[in-house]
Amino acid sequence: MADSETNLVTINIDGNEHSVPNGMNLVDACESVGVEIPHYCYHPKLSVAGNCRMCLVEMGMPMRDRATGEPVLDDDGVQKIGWMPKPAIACASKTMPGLHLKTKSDLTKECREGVMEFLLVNHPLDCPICDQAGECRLQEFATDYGRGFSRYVEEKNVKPKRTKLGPRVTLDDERCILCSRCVRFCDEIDENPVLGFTERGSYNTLTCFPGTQLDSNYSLNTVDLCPVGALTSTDFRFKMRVWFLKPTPSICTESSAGVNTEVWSREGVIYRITPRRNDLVNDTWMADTGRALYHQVEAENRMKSFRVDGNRASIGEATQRVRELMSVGPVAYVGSGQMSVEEQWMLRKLAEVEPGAVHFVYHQGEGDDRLISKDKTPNLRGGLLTGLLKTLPETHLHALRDQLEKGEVKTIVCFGEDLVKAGIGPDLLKKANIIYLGSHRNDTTDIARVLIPTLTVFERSGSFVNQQFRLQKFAQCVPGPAGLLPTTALLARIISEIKGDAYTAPSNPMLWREMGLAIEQFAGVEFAKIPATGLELDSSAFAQLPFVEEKGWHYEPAAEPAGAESSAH
Amino acid sequence: MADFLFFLFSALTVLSAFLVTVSRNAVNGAMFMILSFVGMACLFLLLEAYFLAALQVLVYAGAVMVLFLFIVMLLDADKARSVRPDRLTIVAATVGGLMLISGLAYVTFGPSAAPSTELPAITEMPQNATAENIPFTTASRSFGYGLFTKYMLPFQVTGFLLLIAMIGVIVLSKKIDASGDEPAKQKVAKS
Amino acid sequence: MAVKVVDRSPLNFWEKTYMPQVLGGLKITLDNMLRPKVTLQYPEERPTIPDNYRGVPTLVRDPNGREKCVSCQLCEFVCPPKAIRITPGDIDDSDENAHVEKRPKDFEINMLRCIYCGMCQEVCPEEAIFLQDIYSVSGYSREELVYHKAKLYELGGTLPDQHYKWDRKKEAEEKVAAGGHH
Amino acid sequence: MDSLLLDIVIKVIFALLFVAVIMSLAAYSVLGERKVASWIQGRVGPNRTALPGISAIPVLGPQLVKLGIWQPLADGVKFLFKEDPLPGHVNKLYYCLAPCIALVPALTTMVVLPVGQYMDGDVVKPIILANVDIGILFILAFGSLGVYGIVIGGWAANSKYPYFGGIRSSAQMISYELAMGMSILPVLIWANGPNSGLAGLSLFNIVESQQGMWLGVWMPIPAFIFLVSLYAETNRLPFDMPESETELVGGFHTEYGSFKFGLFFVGEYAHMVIGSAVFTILFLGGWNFLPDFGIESLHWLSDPWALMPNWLGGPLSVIYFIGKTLFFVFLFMWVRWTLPRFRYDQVMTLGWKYLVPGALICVVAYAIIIGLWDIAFAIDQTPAIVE
Repeated sequence: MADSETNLVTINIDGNEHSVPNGMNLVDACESVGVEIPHYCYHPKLSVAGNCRMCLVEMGMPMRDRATGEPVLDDDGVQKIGWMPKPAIACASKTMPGLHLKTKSDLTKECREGVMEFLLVNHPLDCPICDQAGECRLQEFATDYGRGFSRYVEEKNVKPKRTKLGPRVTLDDERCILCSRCVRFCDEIDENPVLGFTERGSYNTLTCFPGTQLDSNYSLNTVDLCPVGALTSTDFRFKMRVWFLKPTPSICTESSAGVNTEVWSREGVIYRITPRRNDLVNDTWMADTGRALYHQVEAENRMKSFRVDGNRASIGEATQRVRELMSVGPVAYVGSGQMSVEEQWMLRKLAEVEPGAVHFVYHQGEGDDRLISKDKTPNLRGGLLTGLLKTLPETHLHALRDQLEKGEVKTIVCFGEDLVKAGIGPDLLKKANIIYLGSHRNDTTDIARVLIPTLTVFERSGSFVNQQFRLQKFAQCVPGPAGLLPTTALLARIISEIKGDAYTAPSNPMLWREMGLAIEQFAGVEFAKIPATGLELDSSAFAQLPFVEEKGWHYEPAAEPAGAESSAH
Repeated sequence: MADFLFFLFSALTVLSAFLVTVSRNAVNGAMFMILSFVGMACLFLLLEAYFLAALQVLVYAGAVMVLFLFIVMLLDADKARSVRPDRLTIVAATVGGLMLISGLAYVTFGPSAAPSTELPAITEMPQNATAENIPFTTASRSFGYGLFTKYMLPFQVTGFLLLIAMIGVIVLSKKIDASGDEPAKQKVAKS
Repeated sequence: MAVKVVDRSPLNFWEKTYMPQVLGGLKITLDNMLRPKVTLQYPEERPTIPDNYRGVPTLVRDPNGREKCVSCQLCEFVCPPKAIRITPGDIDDSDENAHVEKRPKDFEINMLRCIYCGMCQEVCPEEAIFLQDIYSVSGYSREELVYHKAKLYELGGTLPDQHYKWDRKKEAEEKVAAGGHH
Repeated sequence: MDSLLLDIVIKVIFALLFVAVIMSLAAYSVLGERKVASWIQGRVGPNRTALPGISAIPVLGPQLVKLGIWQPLADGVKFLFKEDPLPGHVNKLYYCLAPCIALVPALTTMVVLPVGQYMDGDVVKPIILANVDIGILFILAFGSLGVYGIVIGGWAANSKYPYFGGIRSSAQMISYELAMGMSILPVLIWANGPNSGLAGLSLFNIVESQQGMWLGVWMPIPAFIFLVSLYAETNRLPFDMPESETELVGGFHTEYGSFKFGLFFVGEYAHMVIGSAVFTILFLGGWNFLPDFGIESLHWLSDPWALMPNWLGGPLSVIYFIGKTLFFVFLFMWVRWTLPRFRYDQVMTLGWKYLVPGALICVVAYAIIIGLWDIAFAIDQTPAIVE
């Protein structure tokens, strides 16, 4: 496949010549030139099953004389096309030079109508209650290619509804069209083959093998895969119709893998998170745990007001108090890998105005060798690139603790890190003035002198650098709570308060212009032009650092620059 | 009682007449002028000249001043810039005003002033009055009788004078262009 | 197009004075004055509402008393003034209508926003929402005029249902549960 | 002195009585207007307002409610209790003054309005506040002041539609005042004719002079001109240029609300009532019962009130007079709900090109006719013209 990218061949689709890579799957090839071939069972990341028969098209090759190999010409002197007598499934075919396709012929149309009719024989017509309605392939193809009426007068099959396949997936068997995408996913991608079909004919039913359940951390991908409403997310089920939801591209903050996501929201409320296809990071997959992260937006311990010494305050009072506290003695900063690159850059600017050591906490946890890495922060490498970190941080802030004990640090400006968890006892922390910028309460916020609420990843925009040193943008999905500012603006305000000059909220493009000049790896990067699939950065300067990440689906923990990757599948 | 009313209404008349001249706002001026006319009508009433009083209100306050007000409002005279009169005008106005005042003073208090005599008794129109013996009364009929008999000529002359003035105004206000033709009438869409 | 100028027919003297027309007009109004009145004394007397009248949108139940709305939110989607707001919810397994699976947890119609266009009725796949004959809506506050589910069902009542889709579904399920052919 | 004081007290009481009657007539004219409008439009009109207590009386109470008897009370109370807005852009003094100016002339004119008669011994005397010699002139003079309310109100409101209303009104009023004044000249010529003694301009004398024949009957054209001018002077349809809702929102009173608007409103109806009364006096024989065609033996027909005792004849004459007046008030409304509004240029054309010349012709014609009449029948009583 490596050379297919460069090897273009010409195929003829419905009488039009198109240039497509040689050996490419026909469904994908047609899609790449804007011709839709309807399909259910085919998925670009799964093996070809060819069982739905929806992608039937007519195929033909230019005729050659068998004996001589000479082209057979018709009366006009044009090479004849040898059409196959029966339609063939496009998903099991690959492009080859001179291939001719008919995707709109009468035969193709008839085939599709027939397939649709069979699929709809036992399919319940409960679109009004089906969560898939609006993004249902069956619904779409029924209107695009269906017959338009039903000839079926017999009773429909009754199959189990609301089967709990696993803790997060609910199955409505009546709606299943037996495309086997989910089965193949579990088998091939998840390598946890728990799903299979039982019974025969029209009683064919999707079930888990006895004694198993669909409980892998990637189970919700089957819901995304399912072309109909058979597999539904128990979390999202019956919550909101998808046509109301607005998808916004974002990045999963679960780990440094930097999974590309789409956040679906309506009127400022997030309803679900789905993976966004990025063949260089996460293909079309995503872990279940990352999908639940949106709950932090409306979490109980969310901070929504500025507080000074425990009392509600305005942002002006808070920044004023920050300035006072920062001027009493030596300052230390505790940055975070949860901060975006822009925020880390602003922190660096703050640390230049009011010098102090910058500490990070290295959040390490379990990885699964797939899309969850061992580093639990999305942007530790941003800290390295922006120059906040010279080397990899420790898991605990022992250095800072020692300084505190010696009284070498009076004020700590902390960005969302729980210092108590990071190894500094509450009694010791009370000796220092803690300025805490974060979105949620924890043990440290109880001790902090100034609390400045910040926005979650869904409420601000910016960029992260993932384990591959891939710079990826995330956009603001929902508005934040009233009165809250992005951390970049907050830091700008604190800086201007300390300097005593006028405050302007910095925009991300502005910050990127500054960073492009100041940081070698960011040279020439424009915020607006960071592609949706991310931008690979030069990581050679950090090649020797002992990152904790292990091999994942698209990641090699390379001693060599992390950009070179090999496809896992 | 009558004296008190006289002073009241004279004060009203004079004061409002004065205010007409000094008020900057043209509408205020017009309103004071109306007040002045009404005051004068009241003075006529005190003189038992009821007919004259009614005419004063009817013609001056009721018709003439409405036209004045109409024009003032139409031209939005509020916005008119105040013109400072030049020296000559001031001198001329001062001289003229002084002459008028001294003339009035002379006529009122001078040796040739009318002697302060009792006014002739004004009576009601007698019930049995006939054409021949209509006396000078407050009744409008006797007023009319005098107008059409004794003062016939002045009345006619005045009327003629007014007619000439009216024709003059019409001629002046009708714009006639150089060719001597009347400007073409603007077409009015007939509905 | 040829233009034909039609001269007005000349008026005679009386017509020029307009008096006959004025008097004719006065006669017409006098005649009207003496005619019986057509006023409907509203709160006491009510007009008869035609069947296809578009009054207040209401939610209806089927003859079994089941709420027909399955909160598909198509009405919410189609509503031009965005007067409808639905909070979807599922039906508990223990419920007798568990086979329907879904129903609105709350169904709000803001009557101040509603323009009585009837698109919700038209779009409803379950025939659960009807613009019925209620035309007089009043309240003392804005909140009061946001009708919630209970109120909407109270207004809507039960309509004779021509479609037994869900009943047939339940029957089929019961038959299978009883070991019959599925 | 006591008698003077008593005189003043009695006059004040009478004046208050007059004001009360005229104002309640105006108020009920508003109700009448609404009722007539609704009848003409096939409706019922106000029939809901109930007064606690009185409306609880069986049979009568509900009937009164049905007639809308209490509606003017409710209207008045509503005007009183509504928020009284004072727009920021208005000329405050004139804005507040205008409604008063609109109402006061209407109430002032009633001073010289005779409403009936009573017998003082053998002499017939009018029921009137001030029987002045210049009655009709007085009415014309004060009637002409009514325009100031509208003009000032329209101007003081300082916005475009009221301004248009005010401007239109002033032009219209001046134009029709002329026709109105001239149309009553034949009446005065007749009233001051030899048959009627030395009458002057007193309205009472005009009524007395109509015992033989109501002037409206043999002076139909002046009567018509007067009536049309009256409609224009009271701003009633088809002449309600100052208001003309269709083009000017509310015309001169667009910016007015609450009681100030109420004053304009009542003022218009007071004008209407007074105007109807004046028309009745000038052209419809006042309180004269029926014309007696100058026949002495039929005199009881024209003046039956004189034959009755004062306590009966006086009130009856007043009631008869009010009845005639109310018919014209009704006519005002009837016309309003029948005819459409004139265009402004039509109003001006009608006023200047038809009514004023028509009135002039009438003056000349009736002067000649009355002169000939005098020569023919009463030549010896004609005042001789001395030099």
